[in-house]
Amino acid sequence: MRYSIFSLARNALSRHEHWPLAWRSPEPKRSYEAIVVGGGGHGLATAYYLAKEHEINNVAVLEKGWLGGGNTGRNTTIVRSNYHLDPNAHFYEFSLKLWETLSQELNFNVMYSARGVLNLVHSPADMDAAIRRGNAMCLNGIDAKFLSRDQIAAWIPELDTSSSARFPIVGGLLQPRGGTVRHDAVAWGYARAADACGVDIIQNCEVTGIRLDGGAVSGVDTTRGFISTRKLGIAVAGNSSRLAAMAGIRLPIESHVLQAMVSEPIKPVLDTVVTSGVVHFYISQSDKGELVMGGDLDFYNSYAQRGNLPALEHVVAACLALFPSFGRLRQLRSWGGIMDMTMDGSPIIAKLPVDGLTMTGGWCYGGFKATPASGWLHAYTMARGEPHRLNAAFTLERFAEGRMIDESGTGPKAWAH
Amino acid sequence: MLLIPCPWCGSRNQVEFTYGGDATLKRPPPDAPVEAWYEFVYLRDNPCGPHDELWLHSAGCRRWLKVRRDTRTHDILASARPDQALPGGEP
Amino acid sequence: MTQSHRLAAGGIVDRSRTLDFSFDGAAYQGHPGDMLASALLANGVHLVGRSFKYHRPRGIVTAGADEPNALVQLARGARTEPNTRATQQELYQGLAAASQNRWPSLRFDVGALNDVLSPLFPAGFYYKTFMWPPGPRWWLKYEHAIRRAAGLGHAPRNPDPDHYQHRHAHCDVLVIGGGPAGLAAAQSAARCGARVILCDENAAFGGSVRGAADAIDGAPPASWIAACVDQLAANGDVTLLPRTTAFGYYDQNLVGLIERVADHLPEPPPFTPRQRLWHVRAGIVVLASGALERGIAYAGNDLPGTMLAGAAQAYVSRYGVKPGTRAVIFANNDSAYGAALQLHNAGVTVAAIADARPQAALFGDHPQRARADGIPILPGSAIVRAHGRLRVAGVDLVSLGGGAARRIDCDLVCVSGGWNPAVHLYSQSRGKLRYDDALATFLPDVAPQAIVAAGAANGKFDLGAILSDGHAAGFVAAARAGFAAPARHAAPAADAVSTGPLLPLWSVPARRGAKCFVDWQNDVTVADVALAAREGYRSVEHLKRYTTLGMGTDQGKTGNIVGLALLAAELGVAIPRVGTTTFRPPYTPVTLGTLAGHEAGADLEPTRHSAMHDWHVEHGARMLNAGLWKRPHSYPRPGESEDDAANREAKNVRNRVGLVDVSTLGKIELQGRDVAEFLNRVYINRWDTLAVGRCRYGVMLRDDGMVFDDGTTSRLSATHYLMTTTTLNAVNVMQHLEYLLQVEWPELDVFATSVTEQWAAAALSGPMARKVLATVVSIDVSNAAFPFLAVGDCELAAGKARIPARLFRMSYSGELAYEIHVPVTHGRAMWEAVMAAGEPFGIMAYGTEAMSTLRIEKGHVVVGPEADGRTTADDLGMGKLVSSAKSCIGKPLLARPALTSPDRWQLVGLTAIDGMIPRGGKLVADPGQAAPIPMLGHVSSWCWSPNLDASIGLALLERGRARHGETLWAVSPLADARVRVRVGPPCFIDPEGERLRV
Amino acid sequence: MSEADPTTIGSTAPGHYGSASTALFLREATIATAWNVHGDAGSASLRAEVQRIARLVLPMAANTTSKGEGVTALWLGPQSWLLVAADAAALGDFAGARDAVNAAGGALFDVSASRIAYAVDGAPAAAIMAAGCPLDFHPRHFGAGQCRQSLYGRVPALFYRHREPPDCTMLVARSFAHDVWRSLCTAAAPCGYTVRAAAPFG
Ligand SMILES: Cc1cc2nc3c(=O)[nH]c(=O)nc-3n(C[C@H](O)[C@H](O)[C@H](O)COP(=O)(O)OP(=O)(O)OC[C@H]3O[C@@H](n4cnc5c(N)ncnc54)[C@H](O)[C@@H]3O)c2cc1C
Ligand SMILES: NC(=O)c1ccc[n+]([C@@H]2O[C@H](COP(=O)([O-])OP(=O)(O)OC[C@H]3O[C@@H](n4cnc5c(N)ncnc54)[C@H](O)[C@@H]3O)[C@@H](O)[C@H]2O)c1
Ligand SMILES: Cc1cc2nc3c(=O)[nH]c(=O)nc-3n(C[C@H](O)[C@H](O)[C@H](O)COP(=O)(O)O)c2cc1C
Ligand SMILES: [Zn+2]
Repeated sequence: MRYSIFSLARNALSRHEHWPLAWRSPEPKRSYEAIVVGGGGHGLATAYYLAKEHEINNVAVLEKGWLGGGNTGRNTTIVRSNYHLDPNAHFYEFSLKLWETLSQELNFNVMYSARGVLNLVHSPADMDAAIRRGNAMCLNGIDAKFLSRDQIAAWIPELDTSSSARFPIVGGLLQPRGGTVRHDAVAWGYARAADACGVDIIQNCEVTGIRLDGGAVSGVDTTRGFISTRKLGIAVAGNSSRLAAMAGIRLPIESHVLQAMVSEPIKPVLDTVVTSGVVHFYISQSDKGELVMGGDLDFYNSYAQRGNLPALEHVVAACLALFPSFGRLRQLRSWGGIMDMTMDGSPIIAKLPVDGLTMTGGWCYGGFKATPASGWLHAYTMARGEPHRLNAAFTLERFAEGRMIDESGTGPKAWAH
Repeated sequence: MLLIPCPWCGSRNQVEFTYGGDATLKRPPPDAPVEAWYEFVYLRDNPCGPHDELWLHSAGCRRWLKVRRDTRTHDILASARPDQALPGGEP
Repeated sequence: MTQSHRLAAGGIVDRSRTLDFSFDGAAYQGHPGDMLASALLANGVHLVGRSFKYHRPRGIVTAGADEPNALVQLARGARTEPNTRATQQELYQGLAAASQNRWPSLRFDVGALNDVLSPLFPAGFYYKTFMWPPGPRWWLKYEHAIRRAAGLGHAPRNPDPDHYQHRHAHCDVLVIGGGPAGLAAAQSAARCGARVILCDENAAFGGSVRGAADAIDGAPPASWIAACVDQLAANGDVTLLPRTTAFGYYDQNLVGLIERVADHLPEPPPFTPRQRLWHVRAGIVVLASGALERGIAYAGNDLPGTMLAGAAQAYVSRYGVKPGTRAVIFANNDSAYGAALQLHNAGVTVAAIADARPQAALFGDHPQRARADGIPILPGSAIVRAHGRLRVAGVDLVSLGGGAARRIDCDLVCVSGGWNPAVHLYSQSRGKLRYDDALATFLPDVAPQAIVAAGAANGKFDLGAILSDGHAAGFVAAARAGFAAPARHAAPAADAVSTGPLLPLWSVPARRGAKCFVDWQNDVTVADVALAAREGYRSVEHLKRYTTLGMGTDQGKTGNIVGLALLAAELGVAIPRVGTTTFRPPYTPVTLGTLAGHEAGADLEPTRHSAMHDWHVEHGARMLNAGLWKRPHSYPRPGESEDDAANREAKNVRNRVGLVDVSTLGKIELQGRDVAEFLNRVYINRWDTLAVGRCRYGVMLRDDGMVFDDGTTSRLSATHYLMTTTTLNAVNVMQHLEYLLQVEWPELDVFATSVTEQWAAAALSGPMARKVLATVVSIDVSNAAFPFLAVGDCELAAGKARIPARLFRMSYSGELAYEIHVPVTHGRAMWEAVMAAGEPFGIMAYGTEAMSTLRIEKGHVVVGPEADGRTTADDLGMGKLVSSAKSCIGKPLLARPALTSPDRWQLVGLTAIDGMIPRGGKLVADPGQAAPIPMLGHVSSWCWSPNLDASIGLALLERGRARHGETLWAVSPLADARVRVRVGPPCFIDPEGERLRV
Repeated sequence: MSEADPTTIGSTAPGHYGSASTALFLREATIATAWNVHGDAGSASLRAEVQRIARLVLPMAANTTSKGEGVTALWLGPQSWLLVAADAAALGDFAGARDAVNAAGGALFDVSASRIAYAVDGAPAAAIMAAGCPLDFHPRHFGAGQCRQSLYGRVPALFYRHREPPDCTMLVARSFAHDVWRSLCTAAAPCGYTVRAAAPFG
């Protein structure tokens, strides 16, 4: 049943008792042409584009828990393509273009809200870097604007734009097309669309081993038995290292916990996404009214999906330094997610050194916005056995070759990106 | 909030420390092949479970220490000086 | 106005004093000891808000932290605050509150149209619509309207006038909850000699027995509580924290508490923080947080006048308030009979107790007493529907066995679906829960951290059992913290009460389309749960996210378990199979101000000041951040722009002499036999050849071969060296060196310590520098005696004083220059002495901006713009420094193919041919192409050179060194600027370095 | 007035600040010389050399101190101690001492100007410390003659108890002094405090 205002009205008459399942919950088959591990946005998108773009419909997505329960379901929902380095810029811009039409493509409202992403700039040196990045964006055909402090003060009066601030705001780089997307809707929308293409989405099915046959993938062991396949795609975010290890591969990745939180819901106070690299903070207001915010990692390897107070307190302190009027608002809930931090801060969307094995991962803080492009390119790479132009740079081998894509220039310290 | 047992100062709050990552990495000799250096600099076991890691007691005695911590639970299982083995050897 | 529903006696309110307050503009009165909610009820006010989605009228449901509906906006000027729970806000004189999420008024709310249209708004409706017409612009328009309808209260618009504090604390035993269980636990733990912290979210200890009629140790609870609290307060090792909520349980038993220091007052007293965040590191935690009552879903169960039975009881016993005049009780367990009796005794007509259980289950003491008191009891029956518009007017009762509904008029409905232990913090501690069939709830089971649950939080609901459970938990906790129990003390005792079993009941079937609420705040109904299950959102986490069940400010304290039980029924599985959603901090919402504490506003990070800071400020410097430091950007004179000032300062250095504060550079002293070897390993260049009394420039790489940091190192004695680092990397370099010395090369005999804080430093540069210096220092500074790169100790004359100083002959500006280091305590005296000595020579202080201009003119790279973490030493033109005679950190990986490619971006100098090089410009061959335009490089640093009268810059450019002489475009689309630039070598002035060697 | 007046709270001038009660006293404790000794704690020659220079025995146990004539030695780490003297005469010439310590296999760094010391005394002292520092100041855990390094707010700090609690001295890097003093004063203001004139360390 297509979703629309008409189907909604029709179903209202029958008290919504006839809505079909958004996706089936099939028993796993013994074999699939392709298997994607991970029922997050990236895995589900991979499966969807395998079916949609490459006519590979005999696909299973194996998810150890409930679909969308990983980072897809716990991120701060910011989408943007305001990158400096070419490979990132082209990749994320491709993703942003896919977001623009995704609700229609999936027939599921993912609420891409192009409300703008404003990066605050706090010093002359910061300004140089921001303008350089903005210029790179423009030359790459991506929208960017530089706002003066006065323009920002007029637009977002809640921001402390005074010069007495600890890190005074001197301007900001705005990407007008940046914004937010409803996180859960992305998982559900892709799941429903993939399911409609015949993809089997199998929840509560953990991959516990990868079987190889003569250097090539032959299948996976799962908590629901062995399933054979010759094309295996890994899309498990914070668990990338564990899956790769099942095929004997070590990755340039560490798993770290990143916390986020929401305030109690309030009437609209903030109409755009505001971020600051200097105080390590980002914030937006959800459609339900909560302020959704986050900042830095907790800075230690973790698979625990829970963090500690110091990191949270610092996020809040940064929030109040920028928005002094938010002090009387309350934090409603905080949580953590496991980030797959790479050694250069950029992802790996590539074939791995085992035939039939690919991965999309290494997302660090920023993989939600990559979801459509990652799925699209991962599907391409799985189907064709070779990368597309847009993910050609995101190889695993780039580190050995010295072709790091190090946007922040931090170097091989995973948690510092 | 982690409570980290410094082998010298005693148990102290996480905020006194700076993280230093995987403690099991072995720095190759300078003339080792570039592959060995690539592995040392970039590749990580990234275990889900006990993880031997380095911390600097940066606001304390300014010594680096080894900590074995379970990355699933954040339980701290042991700590040691960098030149000492953690109890039970390598994980 | 009289308090129409205030009882003449009873409760813990102080009737001798009245407090005035207002709600939605109407004036009312209450008493000290009241919560806003009890004071409203005392005035007969039930309707206090509108629900989130359907804007349905809502009343006060609970008497505590679990309140889903009674959320108000406290209006106190800049102290306004949204979403305050009226059930937990203490009344104070002049309190002004307003209802939320309604327009134009609470009684008539246009938003209630949503309720009429609700068939169109089932759970998750927004995922199914608003997709037409295509394109992001349309959703922005829909969203605009949706956002305005959503949200509850309003954010303050002015900066928060209050301040907040943090406090660290340590204890052997932390007791959370000061009810009978918590008090008993604190008492027994304290008796063992343990350090105890006892916190309770309420202003007074006693929990649910505050104002109760039961007897403890033969006396009214109030006297037992008072004695207990007195005894604890007298113990120096006990900290009592009333008005303090334990909100989060973190690793290694760190529990976050929030103390509401001043929220019961109109505003905080002078100097007092409004709230305080406690970081408590507890040996062991006793969780005595009590239990929260749950509702039962039936049609119209959200009408104002509907309450949880325990809440109604609390309003009578604790606050002396009659929440209604004619009540119907609906229950599936004995506890509601306590409420019925209390209401009855207070003069409320209890029209009926509809008990879902059969007659045979009603043998408990309380049902018997109710029957004896003549309260009508209807076994095996339930409310199917409530009537009323803004307040409940009556209910329809049915026999669960079948039969017609019977209407009973009432203005109060008290519901009890059973009790859920407040296991939130137990679960946050990673404790596992188990489902108890008899109580139909989740109970604490096993916990990996040191935590024990006691009392109602542990599933004990009988006062006697609660007291002995708490008492025992206190001993157990003290013992686990290493404190032996003294001679056994008897637990406080209460009369045993016999109770009948509970009959699980989650909802009462309703006629199609009637709304039976599971989550009052987020308007989640029984039908929504069924819809989610039908559409495949079958994990309890999907249910939560699809319907928003439990995502409100109450986090589903009353409704979650009902929702998951209903889901279990839909799926035909047992409740434990469905499980709970994840409990997360905070237990109740915590103000952002408190989380930030002192680190607010300008105190976000500490600020570092150099010894000369005040001088700079006094002399008109514009100060800028450099890491945590403040540094002078320039010293504009009256009427002068900052740029003009910097140009003047830079020019003065080249022509005369200038002084710049370089105290912020990192300084690390190294001593030991192996320092030279160590330096050889950390720097790309050689150090074994550095003589005593000399210094040298060095570059450090990261392990991946990229430039990490640069600076000079001086040899002060045979075994003593001083290294300088960049300001921003000072901490990182120190950690790096300590790591290498302690972890990688412990065999090296090198000791390192940071002396950044020891030395104030100034660089004196310009052709007149020597002349100036000669007048203040005690040593011969002639070129022969103190040549380029010499280092030496001397004395510096500052007035009559002689300051010990260390002199370095090095130059960053490219001019004849010296660095003067003196102990920080003499920094300002040194600075003033040099400025005075320089006056006849035209000295000027210069800031970082002029310093930057000078170094760009010289082509010196900086960590950040040029050494941006992606550049090798060779990229920066320093490849020759990499010694072939030795290895060093980072060298092995330089051999990777991409790092030796001829296509790398290399450092070049740029000179504008026409116009000004744009800030942040990119280098392109042809700016006229259509995007994407290939970028050949970028401007890394740029300035107007007052000495060359030209716009110049440094750049990283693909194959840059091979392009000297070429013309390219530097473009800034953001600034709509493009300018032709000539590529050349990076050094613009005195490439041979003659000026600095004179 | 509900706000701490920023111009007075944080002032270093002697006087009373904050609420009316007078239970807490703050002052600067002046330091003339501070030397940081590094070296192998097991080395007899190093210990002997330090004894000769400072006329005290280096404390070997973690978090402890020792006292000589006018000099206090604070344990900073397994290879690091701080010698502090309020009077410049108590410790002699630096370069000579450094050479001697170097010869004994250790290191000696002059950090005399690096830190500023604040003495906090009075019943609420522990609470004022706990406003910024995660250490446990309970007398059972932090007694007289002990020292510990930790943080005050975000600033590294060295805490030392010359005498029985509540007395406590806190040493912080000079560049942070302004900030730390202000946060100490802010924490102290609710209970009221008296700033006293600077007096020598010890
Ligand atoms: C707090 C936070 C804030 C963030 N903010 C942003 C943001 O604002 N913008 C942005 O772009 N990005 C953000 N991110 C990053 C972003 O959320 C992630 O990069 C992205 O969602 C990753 O999607 P995914 O599909 O790869 O991973 P997930 O959604 O995590 O999906 C991976 C799935 O794999 C499953 N899985 C793991 N192991 C196995 C196994 N052995 N067998 C079967 N299944 C397995 C997991 O259960 C999980 O469901 C944030 C992340 C966090 C945690
Ligand atoms: N008859 C029944 O079925 C039934 C059910 C539940 C409770 N009760 C009654 O409740 C009482 C239970 O005694 P108890 O001591 O276990 O619980 P309690 O409810 O008396 O005390 C718990 C206290 O902890 C506080 N609290 C809860 N969470 C907190 C937090 N996170 N931080 C700070 N404070 C917090 C509560 O406000 C309360 O004051 C008994 O009087 C019992 O008769 C009866
Ligand atoms: C964008 C966004 C908005 C959220 N809004 C709410 C909210 O309004 N209420 C709430 O209780 N939780 C909210 N959450 C948090 C979730 O309840 C949940 O904590 C998070 O998805 C992580 O899952 P977990 O806590 O079950 O591990 C939100 C999460 C995200 C990512
Ligand atoms: Zn230590």
